[in-house]
Amino acid sequence: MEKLLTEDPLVIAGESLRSRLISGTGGFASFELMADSLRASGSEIATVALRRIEAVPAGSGNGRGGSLVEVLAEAGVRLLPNTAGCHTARDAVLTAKLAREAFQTNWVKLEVIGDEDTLLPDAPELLRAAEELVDEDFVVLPYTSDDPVLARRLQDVGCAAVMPLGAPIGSGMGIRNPYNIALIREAVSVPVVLDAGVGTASDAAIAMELGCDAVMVASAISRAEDPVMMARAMRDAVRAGRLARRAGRIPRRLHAQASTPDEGLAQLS
Amino acid sequence: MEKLLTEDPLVIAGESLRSRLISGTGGFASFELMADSLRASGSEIATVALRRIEAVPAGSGNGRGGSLVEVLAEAGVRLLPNTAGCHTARDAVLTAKLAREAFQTNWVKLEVIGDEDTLLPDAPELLRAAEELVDEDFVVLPYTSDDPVLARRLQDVGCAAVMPLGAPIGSGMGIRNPYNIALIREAVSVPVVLDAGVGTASDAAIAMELGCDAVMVASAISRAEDPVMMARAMRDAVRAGRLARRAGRIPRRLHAQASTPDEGLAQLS
Amino acid sequence: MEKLLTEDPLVIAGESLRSRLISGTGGFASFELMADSLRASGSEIATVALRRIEAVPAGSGNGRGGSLVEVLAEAGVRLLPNTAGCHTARDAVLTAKLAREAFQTNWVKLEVIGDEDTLLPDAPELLRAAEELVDEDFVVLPYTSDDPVLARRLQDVGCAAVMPLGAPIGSGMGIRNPYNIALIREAVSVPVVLDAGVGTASDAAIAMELGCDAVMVASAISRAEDPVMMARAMRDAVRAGRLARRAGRIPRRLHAQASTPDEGLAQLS
Amino acid sequence: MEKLLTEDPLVIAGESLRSRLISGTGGFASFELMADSLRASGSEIATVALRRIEAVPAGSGNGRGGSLVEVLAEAGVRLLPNTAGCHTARDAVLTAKLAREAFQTNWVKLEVIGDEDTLLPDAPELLRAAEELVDEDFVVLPYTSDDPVLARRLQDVGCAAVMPLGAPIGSGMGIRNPYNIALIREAVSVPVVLDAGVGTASDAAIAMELGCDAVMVASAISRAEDPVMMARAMRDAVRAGRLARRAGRIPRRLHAQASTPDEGLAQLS
Amino acid sequence: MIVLNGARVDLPAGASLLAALAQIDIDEQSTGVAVAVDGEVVPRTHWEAYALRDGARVEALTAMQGG
Amino acid sequence: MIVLNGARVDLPAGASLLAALAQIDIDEQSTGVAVAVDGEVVPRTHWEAYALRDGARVEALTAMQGG
Amino acid sequence: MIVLNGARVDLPAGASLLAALAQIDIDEQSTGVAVAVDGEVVPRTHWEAYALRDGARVEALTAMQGG
Amino acid sequence: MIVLNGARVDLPAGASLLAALAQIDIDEQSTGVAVAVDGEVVPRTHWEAYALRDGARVEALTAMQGG
Repeated sequence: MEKLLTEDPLVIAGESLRSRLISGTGGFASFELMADSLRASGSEIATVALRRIEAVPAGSGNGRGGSLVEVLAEAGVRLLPNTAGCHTARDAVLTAKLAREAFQTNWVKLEVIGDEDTLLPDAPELLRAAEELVDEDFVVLPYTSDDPVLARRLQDVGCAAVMPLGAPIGSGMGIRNPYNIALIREAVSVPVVLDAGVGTASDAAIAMELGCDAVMVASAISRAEDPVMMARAMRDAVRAGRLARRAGRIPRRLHAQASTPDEGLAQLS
Repeated sequence: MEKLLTEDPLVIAGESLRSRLISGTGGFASFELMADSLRASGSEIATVALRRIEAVPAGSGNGRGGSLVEVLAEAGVRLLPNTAGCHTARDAVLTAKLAREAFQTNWVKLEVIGDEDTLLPDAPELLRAAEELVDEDFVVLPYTSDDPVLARRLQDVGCAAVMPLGAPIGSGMGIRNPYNIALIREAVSVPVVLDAGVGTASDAAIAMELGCDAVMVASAISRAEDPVMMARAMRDAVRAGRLARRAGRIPRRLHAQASTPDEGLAQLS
Repeated sequence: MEKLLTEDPLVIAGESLRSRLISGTGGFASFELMADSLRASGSEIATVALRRIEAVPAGSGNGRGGSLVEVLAEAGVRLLPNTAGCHTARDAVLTAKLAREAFQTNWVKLEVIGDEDTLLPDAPELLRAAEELVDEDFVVLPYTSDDPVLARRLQDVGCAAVMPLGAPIGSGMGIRNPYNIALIREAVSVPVVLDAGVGTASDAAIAMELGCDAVMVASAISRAEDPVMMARAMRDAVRAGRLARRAGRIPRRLHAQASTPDEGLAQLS
Repeated sequence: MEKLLTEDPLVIAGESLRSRLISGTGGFASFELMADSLRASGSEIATVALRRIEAVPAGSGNGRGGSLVEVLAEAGVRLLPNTAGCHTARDAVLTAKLAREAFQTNWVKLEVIGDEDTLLPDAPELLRAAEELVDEDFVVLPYTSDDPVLARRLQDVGCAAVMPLGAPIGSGMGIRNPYNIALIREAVSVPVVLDAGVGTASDAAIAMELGCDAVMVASAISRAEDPVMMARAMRDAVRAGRLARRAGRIPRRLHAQASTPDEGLAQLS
Repeated sequence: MIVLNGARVDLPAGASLLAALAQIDIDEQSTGVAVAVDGEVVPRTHWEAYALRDGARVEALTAMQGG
Repeated sequence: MIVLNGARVDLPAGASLLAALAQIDIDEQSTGVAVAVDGEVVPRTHWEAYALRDGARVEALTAMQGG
Repeated sequence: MIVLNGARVDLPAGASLLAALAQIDIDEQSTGVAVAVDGEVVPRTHWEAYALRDGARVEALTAMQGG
Repeated sequence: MIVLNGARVDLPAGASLLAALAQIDIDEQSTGVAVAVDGEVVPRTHWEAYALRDGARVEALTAMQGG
């Protein structure tokens, strides 16, 4: 497979990646489980959030984000900061700037949430924040709804990729509206990364078959009964879906088409 | 993965197999493409049909089934003869006996077709043929509908596995009724091999996630634009679906569940 | 609507019916609620089961099936006895004969159950019982799986209609495999009555749109929070689905087609 | 039904309506067919577009919108002008004002299109136009995507109802994402009118079962083979879906639940 | 002794089916009722003449609400 | 010269909107009609008094069957 | 005359199955082949001894790509 | 008095941001950390020179596991 994947890299903002699976870091029972899962997933990028530093006994490095950053560095993944928890363009932009300061990366997974129950994005605020961050030279990967028009607008303001949701974050419902994902694939030329909703391996494969360039998975791995095994499953599923998309599937038909021809059929009775 | 798969073998009639993907041999443009696809798929078993020998110029081995058998042997797969084209228990039983004579195997993929348009099985004839072949010491793998009661009856008469269809042969429609496949998984203890209907990689992954022990793929590989690449996709998809089943997926929920907790969220405005 | 429905009657075994909704009588909280629901549904046929007479204080007519028969007669529906609870052809045939004796009707809804969990039919036993009852001059309406081949066999042995399931009895899952219902519609010329699985009104409409000639509804009405209102809903839904089938629906397309043409569009800016 | 429906009116902006089906007027082969279909549908509201007047021979009233207005008045429906064809808030607002001038109604179905292929709305422009029209005392019914957050924002700026799409206009694909329609129902308190995507009767019933207060149908009626019959089907389907929603459907379950109890089952063998 | 709807019932030797059915208030006028003895239908016109063997299994059935 | 529904129409200087609309048989009695000049609605009560500037863009709209 | 894979073949009376199979270049060394006469399997060890009746229906089968 | 990550902290007038951060064991060598004062990012190179106004709102953030 190595050969194959280097033949078929994912390119975002000029950076070439071998893995088409982006992992989240939330929801793991331990740093160790997180690190093992990340290795098993083959991911080269992992998302992190920004939160307040808690005062800790002097000297001890515990609970320090620093240690998380170190663990991720050891796991060989690059950080993709997100703006999770932001409800306005203003907060999201400031959070992105703090992340750039903290991690020396101008990449950001832009989240502007519009509703607490569904954690769905707020379209107008998202578009406003994206525009502003692009002006500030960020590489913006917006978490967006599955609206093809909004995806196009986000590309038009300069986003490096779009990250439409398949279903609400953590719902595990898979891709509720595959038609819209297919329409987004038609509507934009930047990479499409399916984000949110993946519940199991086949969901990731379907995303790739629909034409997504990559898949982001968080809870489906970290909250699975066996996160490391699910990480392997996701790695294989993304690979399978990508290969299937490129291989050109057979058409769907209502009736059967024999895979064994009748020519030469014996007359036995 | 090697390690993993030897940990988790597929066992049919006491035989242990490392691959959970069974391939068909029909529909390939050439023996070479067939052999390359079989290797790429990792399959250890491939189905063949029985047809009349055509008279050929003496000496030439062309068109001889012999050469097909040799190609498959070189590709390292064992033969699983089918009874494709049979419409009665009588014909299917005789065909199975001829296959045993020709290939020295008592394994048979039992097909008794009830309708030309859909190539769906004929339940009563299928059950009759299965019973008779079990009495004749065959290892019977029946191609059956997705009817859980029929699957149970087939197990009860001694079939070594059941091969329910996901959708009509060659239709590429995937698994039209996942509930029935799940009910079959509950209804029988013998291996369940999803047969017919797989159109692309995610269909194979879904079958495994539903609890199937293996997947049979024919046209979806041989008639794909790039059969070798699709064979790779199917190999990875079966692996992904099996791992996901074992890893224990997260539950589905209508609303969202944050993968990034709000604790420590900054007050930026 | 009167005019319309007399224009488009349902004909089973030469009998012409104005309603395409057949109701069950099980699961109602009271005879009164049952009668009101039957009237609201517009059904002309209602199924009943046969069970042992319980000894009761002399004189009292309570608990007597007789009273059920009378209530149904008052509600203006004809009885359709079923063979619910039978697991063999032999029991089903005897039950049908007892029903003929008890209710002076040679119509029977034939049920031969193969599994307690799913209450799915046993294909070979069902076919055997159907054949025997047709020979005994019964009008046989078999409750069958959604297997098009079995439906065809049932027609071939002389059944007056076929009653394929949409989903297991009482599951309320709707039509799990619409493709098979459409294939059954193609496979037989006798009336197709969708039986079992209907959970709400749209399920009944979908059945009719798929080409079913009628729909049988039991639990979806009797166990609804408001059975009389749900009976009305089912009446309207069956009518709607039938009309829609006859009216010829528009094709499905991935993209949009304007319902408002652009010709004459103003240039406002 | 009359009694029932007056018991359960649809109220938009204080106006009480007996029909929960809103019809489009585009795509009919003739004014006569349009009028007959509107009558058959029972609709009390029909949408119209605004287009340029074409010069015609003096005296002749042909091709005059006037005549369309008269035909609709005779059919007993009130006009709901739309802003079809507008791609900016500015154009949509001006079109709404022209409609108010032409038809003396302050109701408007607000459409701001973002993409020609899918005719999907442009979220930020739509929200801007809605806000402006509410300030100008319009009763605004916005055609929106199935985004629950956007629906909430539209309610918050004062829209009298929201009209989420089930699928692209004229696609006949039904409701591609029923989860989002259910989430919109939870997210807003104003009436939810399912707009666009309905292809056949069951789609309209499903919309009502999901909790929509009404359904808008255009091409599915006007482009059906028999528009008048399809209009009847839609009328009945909307009624059926509404009744089913109110009646309280049974839960879905994987396994069966007998509608005929086993108590008193005979021992026949 | 016979078995009527699963319950043992003591009857004089050679008692008629009609006599047995009387135990559960069934007679030839009862509507919506059918009877099988030892797995065979016995039409109501034969109930009086039908002499039950010792141990006969009688099933007397009627309509019940059902699917 | 003005532009009426996209077509150039020659009119005497300072002609009224009402005069322009007469070209397409519209007058103050016409029902179901609305008019915008240069992107602003002009109520019918102003048609007669409204003097069109040279090059004015007039849109005269009416109802058409639609979604 | 016999029928070999659906085609009429003229053979001397009492010819052996082996002789018939020679028509299509099949002998006891051929691999992946099986033969039925009049609906019954004939093991290759019997081909030489098996005398074909006049009109015998011979099916000689081999592997073909399939399902 | 300033507010550091939501908690009131008493500091001498004109104390530096660096002094405030010391309360939570952060200094210019700390990795994976960023700081905003009153809604504006303050680069670590300015922490020492930055004199906090009374009531300044300081947010000191670092990486946390997330979506």
